[in-house]
Amino acid sequence: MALSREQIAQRVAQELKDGYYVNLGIGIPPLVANFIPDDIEVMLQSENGLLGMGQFPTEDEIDADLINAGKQTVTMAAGASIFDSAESFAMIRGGHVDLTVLGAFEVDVNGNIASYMIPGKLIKGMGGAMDLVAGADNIIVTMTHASKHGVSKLLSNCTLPLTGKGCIKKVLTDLAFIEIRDGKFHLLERAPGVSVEEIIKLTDGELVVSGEIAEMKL
Amino acid sequence: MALSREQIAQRVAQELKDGYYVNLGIGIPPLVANFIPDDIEVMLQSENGLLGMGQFPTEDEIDADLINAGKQTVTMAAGASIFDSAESFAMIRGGHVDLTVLGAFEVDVNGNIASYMIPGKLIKGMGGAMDLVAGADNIIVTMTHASKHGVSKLLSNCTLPLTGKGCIKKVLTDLAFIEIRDGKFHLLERAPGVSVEEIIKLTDGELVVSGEIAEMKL
Amino acid sequence: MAGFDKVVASYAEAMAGLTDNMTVIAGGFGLCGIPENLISEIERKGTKGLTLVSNNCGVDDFGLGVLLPNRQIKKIIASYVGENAEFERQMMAGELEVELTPQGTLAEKMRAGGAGIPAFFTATGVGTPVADGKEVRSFNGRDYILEEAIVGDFAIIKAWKADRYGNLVFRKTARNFNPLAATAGKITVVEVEEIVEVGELDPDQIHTPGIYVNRVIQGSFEKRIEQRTTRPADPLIAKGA
Amino acid sequence: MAGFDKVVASYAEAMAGLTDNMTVIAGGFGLCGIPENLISEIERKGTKGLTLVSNNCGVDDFGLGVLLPNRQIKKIIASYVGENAEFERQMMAGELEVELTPQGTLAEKMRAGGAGIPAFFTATGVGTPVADGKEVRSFNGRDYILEEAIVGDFAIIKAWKADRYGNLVFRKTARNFNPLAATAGKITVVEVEEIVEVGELDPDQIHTPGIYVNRVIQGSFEKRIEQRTTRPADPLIAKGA
Repeated sequence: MALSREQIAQRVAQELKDGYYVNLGIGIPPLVANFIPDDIEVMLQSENGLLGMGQFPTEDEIDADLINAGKQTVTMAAGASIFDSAESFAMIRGGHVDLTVLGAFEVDVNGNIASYMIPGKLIKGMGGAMDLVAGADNIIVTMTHASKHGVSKLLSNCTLPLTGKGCIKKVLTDLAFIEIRDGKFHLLERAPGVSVEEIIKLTDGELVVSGEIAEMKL
Repeated sequence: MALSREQIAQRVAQELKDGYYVNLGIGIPPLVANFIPDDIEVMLQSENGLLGMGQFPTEDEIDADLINAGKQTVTMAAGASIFDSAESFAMIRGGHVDLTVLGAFEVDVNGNIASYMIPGKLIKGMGGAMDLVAGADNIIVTMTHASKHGVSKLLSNCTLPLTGKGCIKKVLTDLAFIEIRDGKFHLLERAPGVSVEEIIKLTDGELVVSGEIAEMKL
Repeated sequence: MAGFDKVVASYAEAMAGLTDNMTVIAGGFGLCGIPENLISEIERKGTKGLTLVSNNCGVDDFGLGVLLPNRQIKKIIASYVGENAEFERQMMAGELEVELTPQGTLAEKMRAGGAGIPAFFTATGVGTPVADGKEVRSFNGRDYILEEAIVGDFAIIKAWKADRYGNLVFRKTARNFNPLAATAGKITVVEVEEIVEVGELDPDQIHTPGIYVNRVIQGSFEKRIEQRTTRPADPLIAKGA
Repeated sequence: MAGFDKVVASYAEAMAGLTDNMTVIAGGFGLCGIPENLISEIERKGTKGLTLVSNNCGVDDFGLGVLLPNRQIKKIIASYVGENAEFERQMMAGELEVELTPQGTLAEKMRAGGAGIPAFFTATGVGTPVADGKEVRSFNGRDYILEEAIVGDFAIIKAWKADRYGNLVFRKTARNFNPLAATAGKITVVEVEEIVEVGELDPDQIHTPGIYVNRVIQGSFEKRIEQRTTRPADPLIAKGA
């Protein structure tokens, strides 16, 4: 069965390593924070100028001056630091963030990503996404594998305006964990109960299935 | 008679205006701080990262962590701020400093300045001088008009490697206050007791003497 | 002797000199750390044809959004917009020019504007619509695009505390774009929650030195919250307890 | 679980991995805010062929100058050098390569290196020997030269306080190049006067966030003064009294 949003976040969390500085985008990615393994420490970077994002505040703790990049009220974890937007993107652009997790509308076999604009429909802007995909070496895209109508979001070529070119290497969908390499998708894991055939059917770009594909462990 | 170093500083101080942020180089320029008129306020910027440089410390106040760009121990004035070197030169390069006073080996009629290197002899480096002359709109160069041997330092063309090109408009020497404009030196004032003829004799580049030249008031 | 005293008494005085068709850079991220009252003063003045540079454009009735109904904004340079209906209407109708700029590039453009850096290269936006018409150059085997600095006729800033010299301290994530915008205005106007005595701010802890600031005014702020997210107060529910 | 604990116990551990021919960026201005003991450790290790990036090169027996007698430095990128005899001798003899870089450009090159900006334009140095071989381009009618970023294999930093996560606070003008150098090292090593508990540093007042820092060590410092300038202690002599 396809993974829930929480399960996607749960699987992403397995990619976290002790001492990682991580930027979580909006949508599914923030849920990753709920599944950080107990035996590791991770610091969350929020591109509006906070390193060491904590949990949501209690009603009493709410502070209008303390929000995350999703404009949600948050708290600071111990050891947090605050900085301006140029410093924040110096961190991001300079490659100091160890892992970035963000959503997308489409990715393709060349590692291109489209996530910020649907011409004529959705023109809200890229926010920090273009900087994040250009600056990070280690990015995981989280998305549904296909639209409700069964149209694949893993393409030969992105059809929407790009957020970044050739920068995505890992995609975690509700059906599969996929690596992008040599101009192809490579199936690494499948969601529990989801068949390789189903994934092939819903993947538009070339998909390499090599040997036995294990189910994800959640 | 030629101005003393103190008198040069005294005359420069007359160019200060209330509310000016000023960077004083090494050599004669720091002496300007001793002649700030009582009825105006000026803040001194030191390019190693201090805005609001105060007077020298007493023995008890000496702090190895608090120096100026000449590496002298200093204090902070009220309202001072500390910043890193990139921020300091953002101020300088961005044109936020109102007046820069610095020394030179040579200036020429095109506003070129040579102040940092005598090939084969003195190769200590430009420090912040190149940034200061490129960043400031309002610069006063202080220097002796000629060498001990009577060789002019106000030239048609600088002979030494340049610190900056076309950026100097005002020069105060021990003999004269000179403006650089339209590819010529223009004599504005002469030192008390110094004749126009003397100044002409010791000025190598074209010097315009228009009408009566007043003596400086010190 | 005025010296370095930058405190002004009224919002009219704070925004004096702002005229039609100027470029205004505004601090703030979403509704956090925005110069609420300086924006209101622009609304009151009715200045038109403005080019606004700001990460966002407020919401319908708050923040920069209040400048939309009277069509005061000609163009906006921002990274994320459209949190309000009037904005989308004007944009779709072609009444409002929108230049979408990646957030990090926007921040760097402001910093560059203040720091006398006319242009810089960045990998952000390579191969995307943002790169259209821009020079692409390779350094160490990777492609970068050339982005130019932004300078504003005015910069409008919200800080937490200021002294009369214009030294500023920001609070938590209300800092965001404010220190950068402060450097990039020909005239930089700051509104603050509190004006303290000169000497009260620790020189080591001043975020924006007064050299960048032209006017300071003390205001009171609504500080509207966009996404009020909370957790239960019961500490037993907190993770690990 | 090491987590974010960056404190190391020895200087040998602090500089582990430094090998011949690496590039090292050092904080400090003159002898102020220099990583004294990290420099001594490099001297002790005897690492050779180093390219050093630092505003200055110390004096004969202190600061980076101690790396000269054993010819550990192949090249230095600095704005102001030659405060010591051995430096001048090696430079004049062509044994030491010196790349003079304007101070502001040097600071910006470090910042750019840390911030993923491969190159930027500046008016500093136009028409001077610094511009030799560099692209000149006009923006808004003024000429600028293109300068490239600097990244170091190591950055060696002196801060005042750190917590175990590597968050740093600097003191007075000992800040100078340190925060910039800290961003530009592949491995950034910081020595501090005091290590405080995590949470003790106010998040609003951290100068360098720990994300830039790999190792932290507590040291003791001589803090030599280059120009000991004083005024008489008698307050009656002070101006205006």
